[in-house]
Amino acid sequence: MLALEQFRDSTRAWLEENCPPSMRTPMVPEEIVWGGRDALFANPESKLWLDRMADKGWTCPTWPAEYGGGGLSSEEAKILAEELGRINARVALTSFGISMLGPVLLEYGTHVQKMEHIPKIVRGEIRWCQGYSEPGSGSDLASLGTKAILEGDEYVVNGSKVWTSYADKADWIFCLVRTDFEVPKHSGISFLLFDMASKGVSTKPIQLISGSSPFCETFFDNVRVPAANLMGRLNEGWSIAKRLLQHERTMISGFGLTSGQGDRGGTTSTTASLEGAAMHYRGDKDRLSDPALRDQIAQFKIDSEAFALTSQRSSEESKQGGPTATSSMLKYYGCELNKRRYELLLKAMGSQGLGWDGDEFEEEELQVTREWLRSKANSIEGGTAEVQLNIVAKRVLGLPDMLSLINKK
Amino acid sequence: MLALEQFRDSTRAWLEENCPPSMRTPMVPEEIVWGGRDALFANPESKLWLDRMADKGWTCPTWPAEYGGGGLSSEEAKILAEELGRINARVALTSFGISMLGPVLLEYGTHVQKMEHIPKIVRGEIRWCQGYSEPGSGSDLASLGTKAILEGDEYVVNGSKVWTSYADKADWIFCLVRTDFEVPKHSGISFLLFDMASKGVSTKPIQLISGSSPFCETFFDNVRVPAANLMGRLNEGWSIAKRLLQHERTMISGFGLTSGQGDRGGTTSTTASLEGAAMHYRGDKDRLSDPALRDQIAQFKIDSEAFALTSQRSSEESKQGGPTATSSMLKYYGCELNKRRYELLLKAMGSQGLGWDGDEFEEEELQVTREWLRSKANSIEGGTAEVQLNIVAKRVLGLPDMLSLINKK
Amino acid sequence: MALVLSEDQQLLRDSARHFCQDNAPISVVRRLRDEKSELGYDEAIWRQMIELGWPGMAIAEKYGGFEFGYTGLGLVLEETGRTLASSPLISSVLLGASLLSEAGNEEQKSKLLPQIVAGDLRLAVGVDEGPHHAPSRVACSAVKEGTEYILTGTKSFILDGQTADKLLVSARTSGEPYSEGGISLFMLDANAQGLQIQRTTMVDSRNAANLVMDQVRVSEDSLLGVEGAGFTALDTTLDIARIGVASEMLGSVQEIFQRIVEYLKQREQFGVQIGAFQALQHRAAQMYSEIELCRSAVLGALRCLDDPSATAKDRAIMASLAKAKLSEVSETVSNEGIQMHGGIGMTDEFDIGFFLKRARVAQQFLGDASFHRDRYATLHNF
Amino acid sequence: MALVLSEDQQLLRDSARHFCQDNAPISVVRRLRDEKSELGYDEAIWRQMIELGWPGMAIAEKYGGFEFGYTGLGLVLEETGRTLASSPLISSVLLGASLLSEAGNEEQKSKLLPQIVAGDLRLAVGVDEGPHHAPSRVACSAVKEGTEYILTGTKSFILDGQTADKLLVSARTSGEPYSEGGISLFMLDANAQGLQIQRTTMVDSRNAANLVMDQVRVSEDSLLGVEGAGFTALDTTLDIARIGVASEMLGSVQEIFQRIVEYLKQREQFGVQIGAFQALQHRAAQMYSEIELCRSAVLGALRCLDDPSATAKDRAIMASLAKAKLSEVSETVSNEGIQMHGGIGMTDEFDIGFFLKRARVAQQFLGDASFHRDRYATLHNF
Repeated sequence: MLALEQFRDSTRAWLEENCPPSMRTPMVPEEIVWGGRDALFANPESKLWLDRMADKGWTCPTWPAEYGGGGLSSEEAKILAEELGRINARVALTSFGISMLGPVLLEYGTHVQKMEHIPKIVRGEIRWCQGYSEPGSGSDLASLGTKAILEGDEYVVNGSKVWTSYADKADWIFCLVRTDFEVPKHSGISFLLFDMASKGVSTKPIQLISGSSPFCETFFDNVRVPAANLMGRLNEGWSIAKRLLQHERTMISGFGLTSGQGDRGGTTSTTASLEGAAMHYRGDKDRLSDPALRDQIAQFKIDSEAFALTSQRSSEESKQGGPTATSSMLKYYGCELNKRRYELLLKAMGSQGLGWDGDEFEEEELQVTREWLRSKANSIEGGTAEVQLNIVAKRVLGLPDMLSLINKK
Repeated sequence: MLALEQFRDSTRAWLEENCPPSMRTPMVPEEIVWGGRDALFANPESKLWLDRMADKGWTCPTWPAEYGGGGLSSEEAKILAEELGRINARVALTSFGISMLGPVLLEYGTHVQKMEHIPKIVRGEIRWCQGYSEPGSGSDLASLGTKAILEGDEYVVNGSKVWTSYADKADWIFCLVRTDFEVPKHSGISFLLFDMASKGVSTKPIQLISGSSPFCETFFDNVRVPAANLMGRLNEGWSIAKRLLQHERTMISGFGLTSGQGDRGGTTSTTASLEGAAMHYRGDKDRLSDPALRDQIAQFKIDSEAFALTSQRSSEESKQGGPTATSSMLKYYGCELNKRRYELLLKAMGSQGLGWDGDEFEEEELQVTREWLRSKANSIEGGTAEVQLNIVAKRVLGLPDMLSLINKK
Repeated sequence: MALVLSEDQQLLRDSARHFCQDNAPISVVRRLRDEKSELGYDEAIWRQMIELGWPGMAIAEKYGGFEFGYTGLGLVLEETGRTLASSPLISSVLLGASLLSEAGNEEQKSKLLPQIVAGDLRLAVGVDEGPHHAPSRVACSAVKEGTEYILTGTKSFILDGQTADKLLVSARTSGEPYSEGGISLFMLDANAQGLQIQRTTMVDSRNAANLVMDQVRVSEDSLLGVEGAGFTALDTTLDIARIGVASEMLGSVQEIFQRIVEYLKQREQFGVQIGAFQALQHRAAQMYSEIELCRSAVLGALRCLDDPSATAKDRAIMASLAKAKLSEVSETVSNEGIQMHGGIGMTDEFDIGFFLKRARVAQQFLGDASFHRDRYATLHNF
Repeated sequence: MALVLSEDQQLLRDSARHFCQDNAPISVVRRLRDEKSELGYDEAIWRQMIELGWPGMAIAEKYGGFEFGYTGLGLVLEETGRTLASSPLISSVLLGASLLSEAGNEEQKSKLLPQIVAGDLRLAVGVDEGPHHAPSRVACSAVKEGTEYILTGTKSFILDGQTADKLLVSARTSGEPYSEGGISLFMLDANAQGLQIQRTTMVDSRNAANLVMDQVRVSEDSLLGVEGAGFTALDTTLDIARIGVASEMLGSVQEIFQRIVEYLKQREQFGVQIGAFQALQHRAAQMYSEIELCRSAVLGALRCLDDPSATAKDRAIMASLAKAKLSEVSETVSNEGIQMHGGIGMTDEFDIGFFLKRARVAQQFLGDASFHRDRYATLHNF
């Protein structure tokens, strides 16, 4: 324990000295640091902060120091997180390389691949995107058709991906491709890494019902990828893909959590809490005057609070090694909560929650409309609500699978 | 039209003369006339009324006069119903022979069978019960195992039935039996009529969660049935069974309808309407003081009224020969409404709606508890809610059937 | 009161359906939105609707109308809901002409109603003064001075408020906000002095406006009906409009559902059509049931409007029933429209999002489900 | 505040589970019902519970208890909920002992609490006076006369009211019904003159009573706490009891769900296990999710009771949260318990109906979901 206390002291001292003042203020969306070759730093202190954290490997505290990570034990990482929290330090680097690719790269990649990619992820030098979904594949991810055919020491990739977040801003892609066409669909998939600057790669942003979005369609037209960029074994990419999805699911179920307290980002605005908005837009003072809405908001807040407690319990149980409520349940419920939240917010705001543009609405009101529309995707992306319920039914409750039952006959 | 007006006049005059005074008062449960060999008449005028109606065949107004029915056209039957309604005349005879067996017997029976059974149904001389469900068969009715094996000119019946309403009071049974064991399950079923007084028939009443019930288990131990009692063709009983189920479904969906007006049988008691009960048990005068319950009751009444309009529309459309909302949808929704009604009634009544026995509750309150429990079966009997939704999905919406899709592959 | 359509009514509905599909498909809404149309509807299509006689559907013959009843107008609105065809039918006819009919004197009616039928006059009606529907919450004041009234206050969420020739508004000549007595109805020229009309851009891309009246002077001829006794006519008008909007919502809900069912049959996942998955089947069957109830509720409400023996309270009950039910089901079905289409449903390129956007505005307009359940309960004395 | 159980707590839960399964299975409830037991619980089983120390679980050591906290008591109650084991734990311990602890003076506590721990004294608490929970709606009056109080009025729905040795009741010494001030707490002997106790037979077969006080005289020593200031202690006690009842409901809900899942795996229809049907799978998965939330809500609420830094308001919020959530989910799950078992679930021979019957009584007891959502909103200032 002494060593840990020393670590805490030295960390605190280092942060005191190295975390720039503006990095101790709440994050604003424009200043989120995504890194990459063309990284933009709206605030110069963001770059300073990233570089200092990256020098220590603390953008990825528990990753091996050998590859540029922090090399911290989980106890040390916890202390680091606490100390960062103590001074409200901003996240130095937001990246799919850290949250999605890194963990599986460390597990499945070769030493050479790790040496090449991990340090750049840690330092935010390369920005990654995910090439999973394809037009028409939907929940049946394994039905993908993007082909990679080996010609000499290169794969030639043809096909297209969809829902590629920030594909137009990413430097590299981790991509599921079909490398065997004769076997059952899950068996012929491989996991390929390649440069988005390669000849034959193009992207097109997707407009959503809520307006512009980070999502793209991505097209591969005879893209040539070195064979050494295959990660894991040939035709065994599906198990890597599934592992990576678990990370994504855990990330997305956070949606519900932030809605847990009924807050939209902790602002003090009129739309920050449901009950506040409902009272504001009705001119109520002490008590919400629409009793049916009041009951619905109370029910929502009860569910949100119970959900937040469940997330906490699940994380504590998993630390204890005991049984955990699955990530699928959290993903399902969290997303449903967030959608409910926005429907209630619309009811709270009346016609002021239905603006699209123009001066007759506050900026904040217009944002609610867009967020409401955007929330509809929560139960589709990262595995639909239906898929999560299937997983709970089969994996948690042990109910039989109709398709395989029938096949058994 | 003149003939119809004459019919109305003569009917009115006949009713005026022949409907006894006590038969023009609201029915009380103890005086419902079920007929049968051991028919009981708590009120002697009930017998008089039955006999007079049966003499004219008006217990079954549209059935052929040849078999003792009224032989009326549908226009005449409508007038009869109107005139009966005008004086609030009681139903002279309640019988599964009329509501279930009769229609299919007229369609599928031989002349000899009709001559034997229909007049006794019309006159209420024989009381029928239905032998369909078996222990374990549930929604998969065709999985039945009661066997009928031909020996000489008799079938020997072995097996058991369950949920046989009033089996302990019935004289005859119409019964689904398996007569071929080698073919797919729907194909080997026959429709058999036999006397419940036959040797080897025994019954045992079923206690429900709501208390005693008309349902029985019925056992057949080497029951010998004349081969002539087969109705329809051998091994083709399933189509008769299905036709009969349609009649049953239409009857049961009426549950929702009676709940449509929020009334329990048109009484003027405190529990007759949801809002009345809710206000009474809270001591409210002008306005229900629990606003969340008020909203739920309003929602229920809106749904009930819309459902009643839908039943009306469906019946008008079917008369017009146009497309009709199916009986499955009405059965499903009506039963769900009735269950909702009782849950709301419990909320309205608080602890006074949870009595089981004793002087601390009004008779009427105790009855609510039992009816609430009984309502839980609405979505199970006569085809479960799940089966009705399956039927809507496949027959009305034309969605594919998973089992047959897979088999096609 | 029969709940089946007559042959004439069926013919009307079929012709309205073909017209909307052929001439006013959803691509028109998309174009209007992308062009940031000021009108919020297509003038040429509206002219065609006028030629088809739609504005005069429920107006008496002596005012140039066709007396085809509100059932006829409702059927037309239902079909516009299927393709989200916007037009002044709701603002100018359902609200404007109805309010004139209910509250106006003979002179006002015989002068103006024929113009509406002919498409020469567009009205808009201003009722609410805040983000939630509350027709008795009138703070706008009208003070009499000689032969004029001076109007001051604001109105919000006025459908087609910016493009109307005349505006009908409620204002208080006496009483406190929320009291039904003391509300009077006035007709203003769109270009009256002191009147500011500000267009809002809402999520459904239709035209709605906020209005500021700063000492607007109107002559006493502009009063509709009796001073201080305007609420009854207003509320009856609102009931007519609520039922009409419910008709439009019914069309949208049916269209979304039809698209869902088609998609369930066509889309394959895991080697089978997704419509074979029982969880989706049951959700679809439940929506089907609810939509059947919606159809009956709307038809029952329209019949009630056309039933001369129905009382104002009967109409009020049916209006709140229909608007509450449709608002509730519209929310469920429009959300399922996205969810069951999956990712593609979220893209702007696909049409289903337009239905979602219109659904919420229609839900709120003239009272949401919660408002109408409360009103329904009050009308039933509980 | 950790949301995982300590090793001691897990051991306690496991031993309580085994005890209930082995000694107090559902067949006991059936027997008590069929025998029309006056007690409503089994005396021998209750004696065993006393030996296990359950009544003293949350009582301070100096009063003979074991200071294992409310979390411990909650775990025990949860297990009794799995087999519907009835006992005076709720009436005498959760309500009675807590009210003594909260409101009693040192003398009352040191005399009576040890008797409760030892099983020598059984208390019951009378709060409500009508069919709906409303602890501030006190019309019962207590008038001081010399060194005595004279109590007049009625109380209803008193759990184990007929078999208790002493009754604790709220009565008004001043103020109007619904005002929290002026409520005082009294302890009456069960055989006090003027006291009529009438057992009710409710659907869950437990013992509950109505009480009529006709000029019941008690000495001023029988007052708990300060005259007119009893509501705070009463409300805190009710919060403890609400959380305890929610724990019991949690046990029942989990048991029903477990039986459902087992049945789905075992029962075959149309040639496959019915658990393979996706519509049932999704309903089961949704129930699973809700039950996970229930588990967290109850555990969070129990922790809050045991947390010395928690305020009365914190407890009130957690109590209303837990009772509202459990009441809601209990209704859904108990209904699904019948529906998913089909016809057999409707028979009295099968056990699932007992859970349904107990569920509704527990839902109503000390406030239903609607009551607690209203309270939760008020506690959050909206």
